[in-house]
Amino acid sequence: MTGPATTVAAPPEESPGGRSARSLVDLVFRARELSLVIALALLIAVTGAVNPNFLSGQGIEDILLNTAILALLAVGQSVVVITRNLDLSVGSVVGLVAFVTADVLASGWGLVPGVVFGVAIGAACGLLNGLLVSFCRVPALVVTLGTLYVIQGVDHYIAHGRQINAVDLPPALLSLGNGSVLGVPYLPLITLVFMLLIGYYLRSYPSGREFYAIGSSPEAARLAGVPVRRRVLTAYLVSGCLAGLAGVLWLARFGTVIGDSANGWELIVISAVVVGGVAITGGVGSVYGAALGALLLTTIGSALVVLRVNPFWQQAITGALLLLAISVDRVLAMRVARLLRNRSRHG
Amino acid sequence: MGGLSLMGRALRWDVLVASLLVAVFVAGSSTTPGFATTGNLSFALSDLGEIALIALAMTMLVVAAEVDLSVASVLGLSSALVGAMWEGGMAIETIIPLVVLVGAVCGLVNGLLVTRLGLPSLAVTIGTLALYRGLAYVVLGDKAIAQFPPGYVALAVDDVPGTPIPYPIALFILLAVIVGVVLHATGFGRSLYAIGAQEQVAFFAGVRVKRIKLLLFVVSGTVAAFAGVIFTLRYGSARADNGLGIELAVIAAVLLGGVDFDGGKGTLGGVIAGVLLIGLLRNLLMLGDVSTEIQSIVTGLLLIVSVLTPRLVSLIRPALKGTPP
Amino acid sequence: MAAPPTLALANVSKSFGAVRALRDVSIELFAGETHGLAGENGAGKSTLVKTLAGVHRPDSGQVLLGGEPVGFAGPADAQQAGVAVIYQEPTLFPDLSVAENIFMGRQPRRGLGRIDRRAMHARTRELFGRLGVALDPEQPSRGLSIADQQLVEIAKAISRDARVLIMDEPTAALSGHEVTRLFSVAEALREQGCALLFISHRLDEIFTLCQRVTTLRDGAWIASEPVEGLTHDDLIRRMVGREVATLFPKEEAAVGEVALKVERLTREGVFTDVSFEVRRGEIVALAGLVGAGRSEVARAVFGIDRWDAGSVTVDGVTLPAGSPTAAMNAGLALVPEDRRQQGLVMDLSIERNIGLTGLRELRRGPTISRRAERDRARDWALRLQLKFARLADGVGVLSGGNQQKVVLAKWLATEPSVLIVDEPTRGIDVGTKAEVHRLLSELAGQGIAVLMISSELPEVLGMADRVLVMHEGRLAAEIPRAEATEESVMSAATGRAA
Amino acid sequence: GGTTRSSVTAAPQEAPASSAAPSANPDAPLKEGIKLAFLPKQINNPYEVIVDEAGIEAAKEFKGEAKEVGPSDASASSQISYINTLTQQGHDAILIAANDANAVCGPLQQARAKGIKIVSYDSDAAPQCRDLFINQASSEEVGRSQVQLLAEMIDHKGEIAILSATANATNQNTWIEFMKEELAKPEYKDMKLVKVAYGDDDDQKSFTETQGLLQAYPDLKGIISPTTVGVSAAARYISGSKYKGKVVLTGLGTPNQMRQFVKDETVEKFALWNPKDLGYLASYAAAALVSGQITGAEGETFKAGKLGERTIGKNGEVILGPPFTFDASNIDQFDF
Ligand SMILES: Nc1ncnc2c1ncn2[C@@H]1O[C@H](COP(=O)(O)OP(=O)(O)OP(=O)(O)O)[C@@H](O)[C@H]1O
Ligand SMILES: Nc1ncnc2c1ncn2[C@@H]1O[C@H](COP(=O)(O)OP(=O)(O)OP(=O)(O)O)[C@@H](O)[C@H]1O
Ligand SMILES: [Mg+2]
Ligand SMILES: [Mg+2]
Repeated sequence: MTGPATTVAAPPEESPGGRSARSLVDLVFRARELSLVIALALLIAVTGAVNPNFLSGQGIEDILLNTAILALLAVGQSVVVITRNLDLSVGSVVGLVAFVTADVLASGWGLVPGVVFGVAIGAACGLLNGLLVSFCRVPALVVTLGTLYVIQGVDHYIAHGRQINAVDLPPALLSLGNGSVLGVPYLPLITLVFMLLIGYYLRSYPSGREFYAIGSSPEAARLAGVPVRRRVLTAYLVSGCLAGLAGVLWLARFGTVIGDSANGWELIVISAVVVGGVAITGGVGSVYGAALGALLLTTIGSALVVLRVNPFWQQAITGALLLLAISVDRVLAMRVARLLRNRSRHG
Repeated sequence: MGGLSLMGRALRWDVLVASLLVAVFVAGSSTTPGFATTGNLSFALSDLGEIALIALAMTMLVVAAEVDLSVASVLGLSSALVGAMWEGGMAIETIIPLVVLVGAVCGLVNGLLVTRLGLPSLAVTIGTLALYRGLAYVVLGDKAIAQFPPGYVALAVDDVPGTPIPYPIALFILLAVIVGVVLHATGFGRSLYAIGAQEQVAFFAGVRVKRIKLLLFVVSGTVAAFAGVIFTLRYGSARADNGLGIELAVIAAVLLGGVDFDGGKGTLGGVIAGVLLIGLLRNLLMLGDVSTEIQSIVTGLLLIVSVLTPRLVSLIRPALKGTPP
Repeated sequence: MAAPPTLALANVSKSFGAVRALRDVSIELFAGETHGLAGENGAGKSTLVKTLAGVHRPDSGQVLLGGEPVGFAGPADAQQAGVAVIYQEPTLFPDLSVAENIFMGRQPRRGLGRIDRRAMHARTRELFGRLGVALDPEQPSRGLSIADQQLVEIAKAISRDARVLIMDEPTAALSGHEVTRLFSVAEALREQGCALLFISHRLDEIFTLCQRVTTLRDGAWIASEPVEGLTHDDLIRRMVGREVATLFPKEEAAVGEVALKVERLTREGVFTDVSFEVRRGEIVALAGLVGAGRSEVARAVFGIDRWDAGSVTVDGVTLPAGSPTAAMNAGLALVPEDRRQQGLVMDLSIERNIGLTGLRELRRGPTISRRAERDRARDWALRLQLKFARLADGVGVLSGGNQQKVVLAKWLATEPSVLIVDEPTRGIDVGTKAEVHRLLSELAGQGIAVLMISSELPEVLGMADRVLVMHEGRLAAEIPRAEATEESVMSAATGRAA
Repeated sequence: GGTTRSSVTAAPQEAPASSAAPSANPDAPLKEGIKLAFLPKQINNPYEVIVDEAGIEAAKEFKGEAKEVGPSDASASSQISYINTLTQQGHDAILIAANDANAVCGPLQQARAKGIKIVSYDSDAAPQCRDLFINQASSEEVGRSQVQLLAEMIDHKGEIAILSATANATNQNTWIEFMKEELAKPEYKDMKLVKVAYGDDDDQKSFTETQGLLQAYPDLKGIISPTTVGVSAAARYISGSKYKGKVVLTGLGTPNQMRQFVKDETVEKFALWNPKDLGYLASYAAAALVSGQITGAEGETFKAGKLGERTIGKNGEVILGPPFTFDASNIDQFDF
């Protein structure tokens, strides 16, 4: 009756099945970021080989600069997504902040007040979303789709075909956008700082873990005494502030703004988050992944141009690569899950 | 929250939207000259045609807790294909079925990625949104093809004789009835709601979850492609960027109609009311020389209010206070 | 006792819309005492628990902490006050590690208030040691069997070293030796001066563990009294308000030809080489320790999971792997073990849930006949004595036991020729349990083949014509009714059998 | 069998509705209280707004009333909703910068059927759907002059690229056609057009497209960007990159956008017409049409206020004038 399986029965004290299972789990989670890094490396290597310019200082700098703003937004977005919510309004917020900040700066405000003002507006938008979602408990998607339209409308209303040019802006701001320390431009540095701060907080602080708890099971979180509303509100606040900051950086970077900066970026940001391995269903993923996702998407974009791909093919290829990324990620995860199952028995 | 209040909410929700619709119509016809004219209404309707059609398929998807963001791109791709083939001298009678077939394939791809790989449809269709739009550009590039056969253009533009109803809308009404029955009265519909609310339970109950989802995506792709044909004929211009970004308009209409994005809740009546409300309100605001900016603000507020009101109502309705929030 | 009760309810009432879950109920939990709570399904036990835990606010009456009235604004407040709760339905975070599930919000800290993971995992291991659980603290809780989930819940509760420990049917999912482990832990806590509230439908558990017991009936307080001097029948009478037929009335039924034939069924890493037959009119029990793979076998047979090798035959029809639809068409029915994830669509109404398994039968022309749907639901609701207000109500608001009845109804309505029931009486009160058992044997009498997975030995021994025992994913023994005893089954289940 | 392109184009085009209109009366006075509506490609495109506002000003001169309405996205479909609305509101004339020459055709025909005059400006609609097209400059002249401008700055040698707006922009594509024709001439044999990139008239996209161009084609000598959004974005990138001074940029831009880059010598020369005059002329042309001074037939003339007498060219085009070239010497005289 008894076969080999019974002979490897694990004594309850320690379970080798569990051990190897865990190391495998870790591997999947690391693999999410890992696979991104590898994909990125390959892409850069190939492109660089074809066209060395791609790896020139200028080339690298451009990619970093292009990524900075998207990554910042992706970081904010992923905090929201981790709580099993969504913020579709980020694109509009960037647009609004970029223009309004430009407006006040052009009208003679100092740099610091202007920047603070911009971030404050972003925060206000985030607060609005957060209050509606967490306290009125209305579906995040509907609310933020609504605020997307409202904020965009307000932005266009204020801008109404006006354009604010670099000449009208304080040089300090522009040098923030294009200047650098030790050859590393400011923008990516700023993004990096926020990414590390938020990432570390989410991983290493009890309140940070609660964001994951909420996304993993809101009901259970409530019963566990997690202040769900406050955390969700915070998530939107963070996303809003970062969107605001992104708006300011946008202005610093591009110097010229009209009403429709970052128009329609919401989907790009979400793509970055998803490619970065943050589960759209909440509870899984990291801001590092999201930022990497942003980097990957931008790099693909630039690489295709550098590889002289027919512009009409670029979008298609980007889409295909996005699908490839998430599919590979998924297949990998399924493989490991299967392994896990077997180990959990014949550890 | 208990099922009671949830179902109650959904009910009050689409009733609310429907009554808003009536209000807008009455207000419009009394205050704004030229609004209630058949000419204007029939245009306002045909202007909604594609969105309304796609919303039908989208409703079923969202009820089953999935979503298809690639519809606008499929529409664009089909438009581009129509253009390319037409320019290539093919007969429109062969082009249309071909294009619709391609749409079905696009849907199939979405469906396979979602059901076979178990990827979240939001992620997948964001990807295909880029892919299909890209293919549209690959097909037609920067060209804009025109001069489609007047007979067919008329089918996309003209009203059904003796009515203010354009042919596309007539088609929509027909399909709406069918979808309505399927969703609310058939076993298939029942399984959709079950899948949306608790997929695993549906699976345990012998519902062919994957097959059904696959079917839904194929339908969505097909409808989107057909909408693309209508779009192309209606504007008499085939371009790769046709219908850019209308996926959000469709989603907005569906959500406004009270369909819960988490699946398992919502009625088709609500969605139809939602589509009409957005369309008529926009038309009304335009006639009243309200600028685009204000229009989009209104649309947004509408969305928020439509979900907020029932919530606030249910929060203050003592009968419904269950577990404290 | 002079000292005021650690935690108490005074004349508490609580209604949900029309349903009056608690009417003027009082209960006192004293330090160093384990208090039992008995009552039929829907009697209001869980509601009482949730009121003590601050999940529900009482409509009237008070919650008293150390004699002082308190108003818990939410679960957080209650936890602050030292109240730890094991809810009836496991409430875990599937994506987080087992350890994080246990310490969420109370993680051990190191410098700058950061989480000290090492300490957290160490303490988790130590907890699992006390409970004798073989789980890895760092594995995600997704995919844990319902029993493993329950064990994590227990670990979570006792980790709070609280003044009050409330356990709402903690043993429902557990079998033999986890229960004993749990009890010893509970005893220890009680001796340390903790006040415990214990809910179970297994009355003998109440008699072994508790000093006092309170009985509820239809939300009303019936009695609070010392356990000693109390007999099973007294307690049952208080709960049900009437005499209840003796349990486990399995009559002999004519055993017919083989209805379900499982041959060398294997699912990599879960179970291996499982072969057995179930004949018409037979009730075959599938026993074993938690995690032995019983539910997995059931899932595979019904086509939920694919099997890697072997075959399943129903009435001579060989089933394809991984197709519940095919299984259903062949006349197979599975009442799953986890009613929230697998059994019921919580948002849908009772009738819709029961109708879900009969979408084809309910068709009139292309559409579903609502009358047929309603009749089907009403018919079975009555036969199972379901406690409900309206068939159109969401099942989400039903009590645990009543939900289980809906699941049973949903599957019995398909009039299967082979019925697999996984923990069919989990969380079901004595009265109903007797009813379910009567039902099962009645079905067997009608020539249906029944395969019953149960972690409750008395149930197994009482109901089964044959007992299959699983151990570590293999069939360890097949014991005919005559030779089936606690010892023979347990020794096979723990792998001590030859 | 079936309906194919050939079988349709074989059929005669339906004649423009206006062909039935009565002949022109050049001496008819400009009517008062004429209602004009400007329908730009997109209401938050600064260039379009400059044009329209000038037009609205002009309308005041002849006591007409004019307004600007339009979509926030440069798509044909949303423009069409507006055409319909304007038709319902019964204006005397609609002035449109078409996002798609053909897509707007049907609705415009309907408008004309109701006696509304259609004047297209900046970007033309299909000729049979409008009465007049106010062309900022002859497309041929724009296309060729852009090439000549660049050629003399890079003395007819090296790789060049074009940074356009959207892939479907009609005016852009006609210009690019003429540029290619011009480049085909022998004197440009050493110049090679390596790429046409699309910035979608989106500042940020044009900016990154420029980056791409410069990386993909290290030997690039010059860029032509015949769109105000594109040229300023490109200028901004180059001014801040190592390519400044190595790559020559020209195109069509507004002085206010380009001033700083002319001053910091990123850009030497660029061209444009006066957008205000464009709006002004369009406004007067519409008034003339409504007043019956002209019908849109070739050879007819009308007085366009301070711009003096203008003559309608072949297939209903009125040309504003040759594009004007801006450089460090003259840029400060302009403010738009
Ligand atoms: N959130 C709720 N909304 C509406 N009714 C509810 C809710 N929770 C419980 N009820 C109702 O209150 C009554 C008591 O439910 P409760 O869960 O307390 O019973 P119970 O004693 O725990 O039963 P069981 O032993 O089956 O768990 C039941 O009729 C149930 O339907
Ligand atoms: N849904 C699931 N996903 C992944 N693994 C599971 C799942 N359910 C159970 N398991 C694992 O499979 C093994 C067998 O679980 P199963 O539930 O079949 O045990 P069992 O004998 O039925 O005990 P019980 O039913 O009392 O929990 C356990 O180790 C459990 O952790
Ligand atoms: Mg209970
Ligand atoms: Mg089990």
